[in-house]
Amino acid sequence: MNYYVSLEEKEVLVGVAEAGVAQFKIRIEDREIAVDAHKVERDAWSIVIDNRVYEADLVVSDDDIEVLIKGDMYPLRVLNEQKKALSRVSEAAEGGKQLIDAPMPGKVVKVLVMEGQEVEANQGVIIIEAMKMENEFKSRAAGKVKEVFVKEGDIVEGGERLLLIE
Amino acid sequence: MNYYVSLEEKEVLVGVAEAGVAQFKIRIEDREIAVDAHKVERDAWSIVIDNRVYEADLVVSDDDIEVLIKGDMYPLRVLNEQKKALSRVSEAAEGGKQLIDAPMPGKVVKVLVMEGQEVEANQGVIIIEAMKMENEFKSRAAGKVKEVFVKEGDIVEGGERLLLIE
Amino acid sequence: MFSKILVANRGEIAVRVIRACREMGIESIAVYSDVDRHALHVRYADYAYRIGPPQASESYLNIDKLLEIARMSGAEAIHPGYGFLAENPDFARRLKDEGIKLIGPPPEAMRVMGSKTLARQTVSAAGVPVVPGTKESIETEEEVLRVAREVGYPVMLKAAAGGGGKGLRLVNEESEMRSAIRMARSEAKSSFGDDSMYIEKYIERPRHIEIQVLADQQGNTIHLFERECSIQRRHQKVIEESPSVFVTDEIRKEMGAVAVAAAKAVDYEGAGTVEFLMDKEKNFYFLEMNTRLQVEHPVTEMVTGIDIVKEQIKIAAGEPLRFKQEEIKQVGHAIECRIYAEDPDKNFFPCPGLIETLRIPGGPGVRDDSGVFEGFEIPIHYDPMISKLVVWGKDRQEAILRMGRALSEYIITGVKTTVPFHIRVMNNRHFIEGDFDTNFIDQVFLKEEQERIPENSEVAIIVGAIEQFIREKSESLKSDEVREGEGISLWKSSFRPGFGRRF
Amino acid sequence: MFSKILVANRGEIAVRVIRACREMGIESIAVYSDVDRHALHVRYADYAYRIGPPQASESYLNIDKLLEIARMSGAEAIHPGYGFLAENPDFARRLKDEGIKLIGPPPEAMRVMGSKTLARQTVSAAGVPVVPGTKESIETEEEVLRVAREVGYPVMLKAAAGGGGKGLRLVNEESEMRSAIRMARSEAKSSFGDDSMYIEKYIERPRHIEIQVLADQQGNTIHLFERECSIQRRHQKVIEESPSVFVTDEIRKEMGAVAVAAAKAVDYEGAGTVEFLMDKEKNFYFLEMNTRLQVEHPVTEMVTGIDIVKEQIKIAAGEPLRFKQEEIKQVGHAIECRIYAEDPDKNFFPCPGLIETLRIPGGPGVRDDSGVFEGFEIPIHYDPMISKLVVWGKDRQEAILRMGRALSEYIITGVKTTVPFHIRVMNNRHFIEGDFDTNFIDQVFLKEEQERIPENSEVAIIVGAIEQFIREKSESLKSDEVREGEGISLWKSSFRPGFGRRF
Repeated sequence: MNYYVSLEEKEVLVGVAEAGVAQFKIRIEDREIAVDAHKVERDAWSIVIDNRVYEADLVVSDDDIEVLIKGDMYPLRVLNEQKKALSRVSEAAEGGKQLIDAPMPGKVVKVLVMEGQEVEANQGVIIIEAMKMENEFKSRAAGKVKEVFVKEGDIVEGGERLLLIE
Repeated sequence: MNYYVSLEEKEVLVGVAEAGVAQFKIRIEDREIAVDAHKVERDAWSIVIDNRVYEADLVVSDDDIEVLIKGDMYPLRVLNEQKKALSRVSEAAEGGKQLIDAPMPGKVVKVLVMEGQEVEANQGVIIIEAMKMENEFKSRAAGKVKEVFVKEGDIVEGGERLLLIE
Repeated sequence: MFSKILVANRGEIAVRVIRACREMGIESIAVYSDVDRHALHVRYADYAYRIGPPQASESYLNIDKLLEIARMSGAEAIHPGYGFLAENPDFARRLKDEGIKLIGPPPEAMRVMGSKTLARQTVSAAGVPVVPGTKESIETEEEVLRVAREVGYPVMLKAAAGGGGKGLRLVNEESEMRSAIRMARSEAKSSFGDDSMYIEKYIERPRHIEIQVLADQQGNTIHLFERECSIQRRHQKVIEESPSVFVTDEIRKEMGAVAVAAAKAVDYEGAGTVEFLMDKEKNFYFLEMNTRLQVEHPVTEMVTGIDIVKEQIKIAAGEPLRFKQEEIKQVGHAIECRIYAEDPDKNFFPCPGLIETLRIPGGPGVRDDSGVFEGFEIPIHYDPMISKLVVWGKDRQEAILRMGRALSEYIITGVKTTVPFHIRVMNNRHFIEGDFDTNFIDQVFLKEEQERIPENSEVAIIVGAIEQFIREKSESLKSDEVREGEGISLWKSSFRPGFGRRF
Repeated sequence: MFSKILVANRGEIAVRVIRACREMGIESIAVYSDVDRHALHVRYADYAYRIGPPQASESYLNIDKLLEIARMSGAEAIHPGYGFLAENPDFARRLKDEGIKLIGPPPEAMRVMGSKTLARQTVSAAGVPVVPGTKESIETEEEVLRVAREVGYPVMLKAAAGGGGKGLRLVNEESEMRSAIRMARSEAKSSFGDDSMYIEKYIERPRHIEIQVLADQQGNTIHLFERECSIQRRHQKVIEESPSVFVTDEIRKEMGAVAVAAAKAVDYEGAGTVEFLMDKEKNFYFLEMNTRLQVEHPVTEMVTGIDIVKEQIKIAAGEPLRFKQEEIKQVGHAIECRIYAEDPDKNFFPCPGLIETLRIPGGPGVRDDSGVFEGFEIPIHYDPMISKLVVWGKDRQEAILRMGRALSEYIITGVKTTVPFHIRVMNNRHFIEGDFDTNFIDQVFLKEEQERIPENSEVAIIVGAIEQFIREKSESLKSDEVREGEGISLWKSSFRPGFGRRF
């Protein structure tokens, strides 16, 4: 199977084939890598490549897989060829829409932008308070605020839509 | 529901009724006891009775429930009324048959009795070696050796029948 | 000695106190809100009482209910832990009236140290150095200039009625002063309707150093040396250590003596902490006194061998301290990392939730003070601290390497935690060299981290692809089996013992 | 210093060594048999190599394969742990020939101490007290009587060719001697075809006391005081502590000096343990010297603050010891309980299997050295030790109470363990009073336990009934839902994240 794995801006095509129990042949670009991979705990893999040991903890949410290795978090998006083709279509359709939602229940402290406003990449757009801490959410890319779904003082649920940026 | 709970030689009738989430009304003889019982881990219960806290770890194998509280192991047999009735019948039919089986894979070091031999309660009947240690198995009750299924030097699987005592 | 102690707290600190009780042969009484019935502090206690709904105001802060439970359960003393009611003089007074011993200082010491101005006045009178400046408002610009010259630039110009950063101005030199006063006054006027100002010396890039004290009812007061707590995010300590690399033996002695003087100034009893800010020239200034057990007390325990919680209990029971100042030694080095359910890559945003996997590090020199277990749901109602990981090493270098080792063994899934953040701090050159102050995380570390390129992205990509491959494979196997009508038997097999634990 | 060390072992001791390497900045190389790929020592290492099938003879004891991996991986040194090849002089010699440093003593020291008779002769010549008696066979009955009178009754009459208890006779007084000789001789003759006998003084109810030594390559040899290991079942240590309640300061000093002399007698290098038997009059006799790291080394680490494994590595790298005898202090008290996968209620029968739940105790003064994790299957091929739980307390009383507290927090399900056994020992009056010897468990404790009536049988009965009630209820719910054709959806829901962790 082939997977399109993207990490931040980069995307690589990764070929995965089984080569025995817990053994895999991985192809990245034109290199082939033999990988010994055991799922040793619920979300933890023990990996041996060229006799080097790695431990990787995962947070999986559909195709978003966050991999934690030696204290560094690698937020991946892993799509098989079918899903990649679908995502190309929908990306084209959505034209780079960006939905900002609440990661956990909290209270809207301040909305920093208005509908129609142009925002830059990394610009703060909304402040949410949860567990007595305030957190500023930023726009991932430059664009225009299409819609603001909440107002200051609102109590929001985890996963609730906050803003849409185009 | 009523349960016949036996611990070593004694048997008590225990009534169990739910009285809310994780709340139970327990009847033992003519006493009624309010019990707050939460299964907090896979095989661990946290119990509060009269505001006293107990932690109980369980090893469950059908109706045999071993309960570990504060370092003491209580090997229980818990039968509902239906099973209790059935067991009366089968006990009568089996006339106190006792099957000794191997708790884990090992090797038969010595068979201490012969078929037809009379044994007393607590008499050693067979020695099994496992993980370099020898262990003597004893007859739980007096009786007569009905059948010996293994011979010295045999390698036995966990759960394999060793002897039948009547 | 007491025979029953009620622990008016939850989480790791309640577990800490209950463990001490058990090791002293004292029965412990836990209280729990509706979301905490499963919590470790309940499971480890001898007795447990429900205290109310999840909100702290209706449970762990409910003084009436606590007193009711204390009476009902026959508690002779109450340990308040930290947070919640630990520094509430009203609670202390109510307990006194009820004849229940609070394991902590007398209400009056709590009251004085709880007020910034009263505390500053009181300790200053006892010879404790405070940040130079004025506490009363200054009327004229000339007066402001005179005082500023006295304490030396840079100074902070503060609105007397201020708060939240409003009416606050950092003034680096005299030439900036006049315009700064005007702007600060107008800001203060519009924000608080009061334009009176006062001045304090501005401590540039301070380090946070604190001294642990113990005082018995007989009037013996000693200190257990310092802790350095300069590693903070959002002005909250996240890593603490003892000793401080920055403090010399001479200053250590001086700070200890000053902290003891501060405690004596309020007739202190029990364990307390005198916090100081220290400038680059190692001048130190009283910040405040915490009249309770501190989160970071374990680092002191590990270098002195003294169990601070047990000492608190003994002192409350009227026992005199069994050791003299000169018998207490700092041996080796201890570091504590606070493990929070927070996302360090998203500005430490809280991430409460269900702990799906938990593997705690072990081996030599490692102590884990935790209030959670695998399968526990971290409630959203309280502080998201999961545990405190503490290590001891023969020196700071060994302690840092050991902490790095221990953190690499720590597995928590289900919630994001600060474990990866701590790993990176342990690898940071400035931290290793002891070159930091209270602004380190926000101003130095996070910037350096953004520029660092993680080493294992290829391995991560490989794992991600394999995970997806295996998931798709098992999904397709499952749907095949369902299609063949074997769903029910497979479903049953999922209740086999051990299922879910084998991979 | 080495840059890469191969760890030729498995389980907790391999983890222990790998942790030390990591804390020293040394890369570690793990080896694993086919059943150990998931094991912690593999997961914590920097490199891992498969060594062979499960049987130890084809994996962890396979010298050729180990050497091949050592060469291939570029290992500069090998740490053998304990057991397996740790005391194999052939292995030591092969490594020497290959130019790979064994972290342990020279082959010759290993060989001498590995032979009972050679060891006895060598240390005896160095002034170390040995059990009085003869090592050569005695011909005539008159000679036997003379020697027995010399060493004093009771004596053990032993077949020179003996083993396994055959040809062994305890003789309490001279009147029993003649018939004892006849019977022992005839038994020896028929068992071994050799009736030569020798005599040793019988040490009644001995205590097992051992001294930890460290010797560097520069010829400095020091000791780290004693450990008492008298709590044994089937002649295997299960609980160890330091210091021993039974040893006075004077005897401690004497034993230390004697142990150092024993080590010097064989030009020892690295960490080793000199074991003694001690009689009721506190006379002590050399038993043997273990030329390797001991299972129970952590108790010594906790009272001296010295990391023995790191010292082993430094010594092997040629570094001289950094401390002198007089700088080493015993501070507080440490106890170790070995947690085995064994059924303490069935004569400690091994119970390997899958660890379904594992919760390890934490908090102050607790150290867990473990080689397992939740979800790990304990292989049937090796020693069934799960972990070593070690505590430190300011004195023995605190250490015992703390151990009891820690054990009460230890949850292991899926396999039976010795945790309950240890809880009962910590509560045993004789143990608490220090009144025991090597026969304590078999001859005193187990009898007392049989007579003790457990307190919580009613609670147990209640839990058992509730468990059955809940199981029947959920079974009936399940079968209802299956009947309604919802089996498949329910089955799917069992794959939700977090399933199986909530109850």
